[in-house]
Amino acid sequence: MALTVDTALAVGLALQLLQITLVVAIAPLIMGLTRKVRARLLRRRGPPLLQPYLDLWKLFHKEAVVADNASWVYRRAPYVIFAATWVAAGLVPTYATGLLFSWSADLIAVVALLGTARFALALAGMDVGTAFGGLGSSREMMIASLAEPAMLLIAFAVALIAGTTQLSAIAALFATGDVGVRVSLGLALLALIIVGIAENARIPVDNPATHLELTMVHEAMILEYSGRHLAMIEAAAQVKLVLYFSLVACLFAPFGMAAGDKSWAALALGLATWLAKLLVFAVLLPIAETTVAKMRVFRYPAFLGSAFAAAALAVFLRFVSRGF
Amino acid sequence: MPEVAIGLWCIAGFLGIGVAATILGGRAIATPLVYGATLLVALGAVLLALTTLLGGAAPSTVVLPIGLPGIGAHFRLDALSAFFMLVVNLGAAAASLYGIGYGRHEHSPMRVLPFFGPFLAGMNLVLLAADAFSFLLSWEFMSLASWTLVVAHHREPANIRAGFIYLAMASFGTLCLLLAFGLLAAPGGDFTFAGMRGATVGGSAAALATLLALVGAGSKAGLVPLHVWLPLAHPAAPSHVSALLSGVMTKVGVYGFIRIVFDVVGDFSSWAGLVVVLAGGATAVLGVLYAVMQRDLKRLLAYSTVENIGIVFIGLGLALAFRANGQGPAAALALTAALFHVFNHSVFKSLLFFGAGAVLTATGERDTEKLGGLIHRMPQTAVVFLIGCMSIAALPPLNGFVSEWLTFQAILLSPQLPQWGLKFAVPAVGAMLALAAALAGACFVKAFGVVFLSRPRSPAAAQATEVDGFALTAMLTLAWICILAGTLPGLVVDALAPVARQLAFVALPPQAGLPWLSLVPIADSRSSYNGLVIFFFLVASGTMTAAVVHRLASRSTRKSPIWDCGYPLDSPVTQYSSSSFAQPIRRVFGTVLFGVHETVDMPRPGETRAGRFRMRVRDPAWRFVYGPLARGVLRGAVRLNRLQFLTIRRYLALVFAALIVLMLVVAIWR
Amino acid sequence: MNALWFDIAHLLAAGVLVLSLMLLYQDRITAVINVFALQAVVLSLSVGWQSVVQGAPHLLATAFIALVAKGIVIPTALHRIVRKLDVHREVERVVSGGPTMLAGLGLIALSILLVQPVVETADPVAREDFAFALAVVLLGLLLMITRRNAVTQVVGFMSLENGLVLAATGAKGMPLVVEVSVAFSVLIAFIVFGVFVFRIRERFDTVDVNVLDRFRGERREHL
Amino acid sequence: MTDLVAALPLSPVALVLLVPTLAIPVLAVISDYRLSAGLNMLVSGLTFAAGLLLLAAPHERGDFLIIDDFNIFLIVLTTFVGFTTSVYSASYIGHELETGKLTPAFLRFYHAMYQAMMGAMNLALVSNNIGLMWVGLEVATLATVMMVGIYRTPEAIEAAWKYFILGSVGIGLAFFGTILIYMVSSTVIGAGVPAMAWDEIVRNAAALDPKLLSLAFVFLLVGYGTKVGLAPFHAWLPDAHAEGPTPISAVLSGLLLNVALYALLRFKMVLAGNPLAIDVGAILMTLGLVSLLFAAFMLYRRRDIKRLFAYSSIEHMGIATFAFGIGGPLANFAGLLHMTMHSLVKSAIFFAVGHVAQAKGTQRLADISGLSSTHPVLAVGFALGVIAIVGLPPFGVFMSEFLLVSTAFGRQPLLTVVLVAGLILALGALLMRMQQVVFGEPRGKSDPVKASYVPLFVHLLLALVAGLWLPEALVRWFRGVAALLG
Repeated sequence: MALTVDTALAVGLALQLLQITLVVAIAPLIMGLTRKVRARLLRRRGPPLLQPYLDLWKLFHKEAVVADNASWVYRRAPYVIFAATWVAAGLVPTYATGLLFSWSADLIAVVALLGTARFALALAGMDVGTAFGGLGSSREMMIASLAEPAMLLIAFAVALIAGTTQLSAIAALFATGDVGVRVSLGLALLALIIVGIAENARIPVDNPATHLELTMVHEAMILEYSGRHLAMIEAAAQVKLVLYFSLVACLFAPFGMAAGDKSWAALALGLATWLAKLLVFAVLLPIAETTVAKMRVFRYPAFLGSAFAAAALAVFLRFVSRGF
Repeated sequence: MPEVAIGLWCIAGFLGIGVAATILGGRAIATPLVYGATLLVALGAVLLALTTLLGGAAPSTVVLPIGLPGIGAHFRLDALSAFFMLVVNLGAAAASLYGIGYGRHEHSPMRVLPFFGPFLAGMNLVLLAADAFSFLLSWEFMSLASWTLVVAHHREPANIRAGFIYLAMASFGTLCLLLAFGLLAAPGGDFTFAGMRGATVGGSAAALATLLALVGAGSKAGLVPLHVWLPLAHPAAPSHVSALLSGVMTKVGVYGFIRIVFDVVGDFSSWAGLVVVLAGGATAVLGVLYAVMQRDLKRLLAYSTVENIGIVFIGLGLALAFRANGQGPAAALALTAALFHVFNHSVFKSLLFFGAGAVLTATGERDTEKLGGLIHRMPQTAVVFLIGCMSIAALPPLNGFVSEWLTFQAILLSPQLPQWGLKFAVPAVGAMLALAAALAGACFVKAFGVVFLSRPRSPAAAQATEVDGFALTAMLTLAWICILAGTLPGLVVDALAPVARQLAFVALPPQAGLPWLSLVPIADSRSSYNGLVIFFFLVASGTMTAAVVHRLASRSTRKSPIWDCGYPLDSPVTQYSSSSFAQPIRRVFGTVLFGVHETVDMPRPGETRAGRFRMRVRDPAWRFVYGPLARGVLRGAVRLNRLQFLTIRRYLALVFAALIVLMLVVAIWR
Repeated sequence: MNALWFDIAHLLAAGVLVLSLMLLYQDRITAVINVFALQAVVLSLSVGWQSVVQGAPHLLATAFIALVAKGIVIPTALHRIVRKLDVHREVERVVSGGPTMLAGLGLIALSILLVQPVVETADPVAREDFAFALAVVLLGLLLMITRRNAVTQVVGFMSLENGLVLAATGAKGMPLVVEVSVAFSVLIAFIVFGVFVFRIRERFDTVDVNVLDRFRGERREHL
Repeated sequence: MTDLVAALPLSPVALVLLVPTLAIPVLAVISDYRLSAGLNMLVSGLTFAAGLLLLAAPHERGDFLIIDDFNIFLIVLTTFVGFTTSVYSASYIGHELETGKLTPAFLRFYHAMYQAMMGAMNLALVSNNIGLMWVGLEVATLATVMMVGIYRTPEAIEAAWKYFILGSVGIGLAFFGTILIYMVSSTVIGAGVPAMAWDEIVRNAAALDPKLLSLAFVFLLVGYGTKVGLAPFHAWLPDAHAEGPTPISAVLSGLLLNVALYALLRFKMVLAGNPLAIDVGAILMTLGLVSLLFAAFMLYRRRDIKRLFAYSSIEHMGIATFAFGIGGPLANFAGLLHMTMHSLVKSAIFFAVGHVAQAKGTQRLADISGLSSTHPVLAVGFALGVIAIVGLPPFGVFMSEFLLVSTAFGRQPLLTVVLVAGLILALGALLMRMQQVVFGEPRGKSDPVKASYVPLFVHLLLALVAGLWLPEALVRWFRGVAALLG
């Protein structure tokens, strides 16, 4: 279809906005699905699929209880967390590559944006000055410091193969399929899954459903939060999950994404495949979770270390397999 | 008048201010006068540097009839010098502005004011010097001037010790550089940089010179394990001087390395790059680990300087490696990343030290275990300090992230390198860099969280008051620079182009013309980043959501006491403290590296005594390098000291023995 | 030059050397002093002979000084000191006699080894004398460092100085010899004076045993 | 003695020698200390003026005296430091009299001896005849011995006695070496006075017998080395510096050591002229490094402030000796510059130290601290002095060490590393002490010192200027001598 420049711009803008809204709109559903499946696996009926939407709605309309000595950091943090996560998620290719702003942040920048969110969250945890908040923040930062090197090596391995850190470029390249199946990619995938689990506070690193404070990490930080603030943080967590799903999808299963020509059919296909991928991941995750038990805090290094090892191996194997 | 002459006049101005301060004596008016004057001169120097850097003027040189006989003192202002002059004098200007207010709290101004100007003069002089003698002279003069500032508060024994270690290390570094110059000048005996550039030294000599330069300049910049003086000396000085020491003078060390290795030595083998990269990586990780474990705020900042120097040296090492393999654009990228980080760090580290100084004046405390809740008492300081923390933690959309992102991009180019050692080492260093970045995040969450957030841990903290306008203005300016450099990185990269062209022979493609002002270091397909868009998106989405939530959902809040899972204790000691925050990281990384040893003795139920937590962290550098060294020297001194107490007969015996030995030498000679 | 003259010069020089070797194994102070006096006499003879050989009358002055100062005055002074300060009559050695003698022989060998291979341009008398003189100097030094007793050390220094005079006179036409020998006599006078004034019984470096060891700058006790 | 007389009437050379000599008896009889001190100053000033005249005087030689590149400047330096020291000593001894440590009777002796020493050193410098040089050095030594013992405290007498004995042995050995040189040269030049003329000897150096020449140098090295204070012949030096009056410590360190080293260098030139003779450079390098390292280690355990700087003098003599051992135009240049700077700076330090000791009433380092709070000016002077002596810019010692290290590294890498290690060690020790003295809480008593800081700061100023800019004439002189030294 022949378009003039500014209509092309308009279309591009529209597509970008579509993605940005989609990742937020769909996030609670995905979270609900994982909870549902998990409950099923535990022989419970579990909450309805749409329960997260209802929770958010409820929280939004409650009044927020704020500790006396809370500062503006405490109040602004939820919005910063949500915004950073959302922007990051909006820039990860989901159903189409080469979107209007896809170039404005590459893999490293996306990871860093999540870092911004984490920074805000950790500060929020320390603001009121409780034992649990500090505990959560310090553990969260420790986990992050273990996860980031692995993440960088993953980026390195992928960039070695794709010759770029530009997510949509990588996806476009891998989607063509002429890269083929690589050992390095497999290892990188493994590493990314482990990192993702740690980053999203899933079992075995953290238990989103725990009520024993000492085992909490993520929950411990937001212990003081309530009402809309809590809602923002919850939403951010859900968006983050979607982000990681689509990251895995676009790096390791980019098939079906709408490439250069944005024909409606291609877009529809891309959309469909993306949703399908999300559903699959949302089912796989709880299955994996139910098979393992929560770890002690100081076992994390070993766990994330394995991710680091895998990513490093991916890099080095890449060198070897290129063979020069 | 050539630019370099103007630069020399600025230096003369700084020196003159020093003299004037001495004459003015301890009068109250002296403080604002001195700092105001240095502010003006520094701004002039900034202007000069900018015009030279952006105007793309040809290098200008001046030869004064002083210095080494027959050679004279050569001074030269080229792109490299201009860039560092910009960094130095930007910091200097900010520090002066800050000092106008801060200096009023100084109880013995005569130990600070007369040396402030000369210190600035020394740093600028190093940047302009263009022969070995003037270079080392200004180099050591800078150390000397800063030393006087380190020992300004001379009644605390700790500061005296810091001053001693600092000056000793500085002289060690100078002697290393001296040896390096000795090698480089050896063929022609010509001590001018121009002459050394011309002279062709052997490969091994060049390599040795590079190593000596790394050690010499590294000891000034704070490479592990030459960093030991830094965390002692930087906190000892008054805070605006600490800012200069940490944010600016370490950069002069970096300049020294660049000048000697990239410019004077010129040709080198890629292994040099490998050494530098590894040194940088180790420095980055160790430095930030030290930082996380500190409880003294200023010392924490000083250690984080060590980390950032490590990051800079990673970039420089990569540049060396790429350049050695004739990969110009990659070298330019790495170099640009390093210099960009130099600029950034000088800005936000100064900002953070100013913040620490503000806290110090407001509460009289540097110990984070006694601070907290200051965000309520000093809101503006809190905001700017937060910006500083976020920049140094390399969070988008601020400037710290851009330079680290560029460094990562350079690292991602390393597969081009033919040497296998580099192929394997560089990704590992990249992981170290990531680790450093993450730990820096932890470190500054701790710094801000413990100092400004949470509940005050001491009455002093509870009674804090906001600092004066000058200090706030200085900090605010720097904060804005952080934001601008983060959102408009392209402009900074373009400004660095002349330097890259000078040292890597090519520059990055011009960025200013790109759509949306985004940053594309190599090629569009390769990688790009747009701080502006990210910033816009963040602000937009944040405010939008907030607005929507407040409009459509509830906006009401209720104040209530802390919940804390139902059993809140109002004693502030129940909070997570600085050292408890660091505990997980300490456990994970410190046990092996720092010999961290924690013991808890809990009173039995019914016992009334308090429980006790004891922790020991041992610095490997002291444990394995300096401790043994010092012990060895003392042991030798004790042994030899017996010679002070011999009888005359024994002394005669010594003489006799020496005589006999010499006679035997003569006897067997030929 | 006449061979006999040469032999006599040689003989006298050798005599000086032998006497300083004798000094090494004396173990009674009075004996040490006497032997030294004898050495001084022989020295003066040798110097006198040199003045005849070289036809240098001013050397006679040197010979006279040697005879009077070191042959008569100083020995008597030393005897007096020994009596006054009742220094132990026994010489306490640091190294026992045997090794000292061996060392002395070694030094003589060394000095000859050093001076012998000199090219023949050097005047033989001078050369021979010089070898002996060197040996005497070294032996004097050896005596100083192997004896604890102040008086013996003074004697050691003086025999060292004898060696110097021997060498100086041996060198033909050497200017200033007389002045120097005077200067040295004064120097020795100072030392003897010092030994007497500071009541040095035992070692040079205890300017009065019972007072001064406690008064050294930076004593060991401080450390 | 003909041309010694011919040197009269009143050529600058003669003045340099006669003025002090004539002053000796005069000073010996004046009992009023103000007058004698003033006269002492005046005489030293005149000598300095004569020395300055010498700069203009033509180079001339006789069998006894010589004026050449090598000694002119040293004479100027010596007379200058002698002058400033006399100014300093005037204010110093005033205080000593008040505290009753000295009596006017001793002061007569003191001033007489001071001039005797100055005259003797000048004699040693201008003499061409190696015997005369020897005489000059020995007289200077004995004069200083007298002054070291002047306080009559047991420590002082002990130090003087030690100095005396070791000095006398040194005298003997040096004389032996001198005789030997004469013997060797007389076989070539022919018996008589010319055979003792240094320049004659140098001219015929190549023809002289190398073995005996080497032997002679060994004796001269041990003999004069004792006065230079090179380890292991240094034993007298620390105590003599510590126990004598401070002005004497200043001239000992600043001048006598220099003059002795100068004598050694004269003979080095002789041996340099003879290819077969023993390699003097190697010996000097070894001795220099040994002295440097030894002194550097000794600095760490010092408890007496004057002894501390006495050891630092040993260290710096070691550095200079090493420089001359390395040889070559640049290294020799560095060595000469180092000698000059050391005598300026070290005497300045002793000026400061003397006042410090007077203000604090003690020389024990442990009892001195916080000077910058009680005596700011003095503290600044002292600190600057130490900074200068450890070789930090912008003082002259930095330049000499710069030249030395940078040139030596190309020629003797390993030895240079040792050298650098020694420099660092010494620097560490001195800075540690300096900080302890200048900073911290003031301890002990602190009297006001009514001192003339002029000599101190004049010396420092000169060292500062020299560190930034060397006058052309000086450079030419250094270059010329450096060439001679080979």
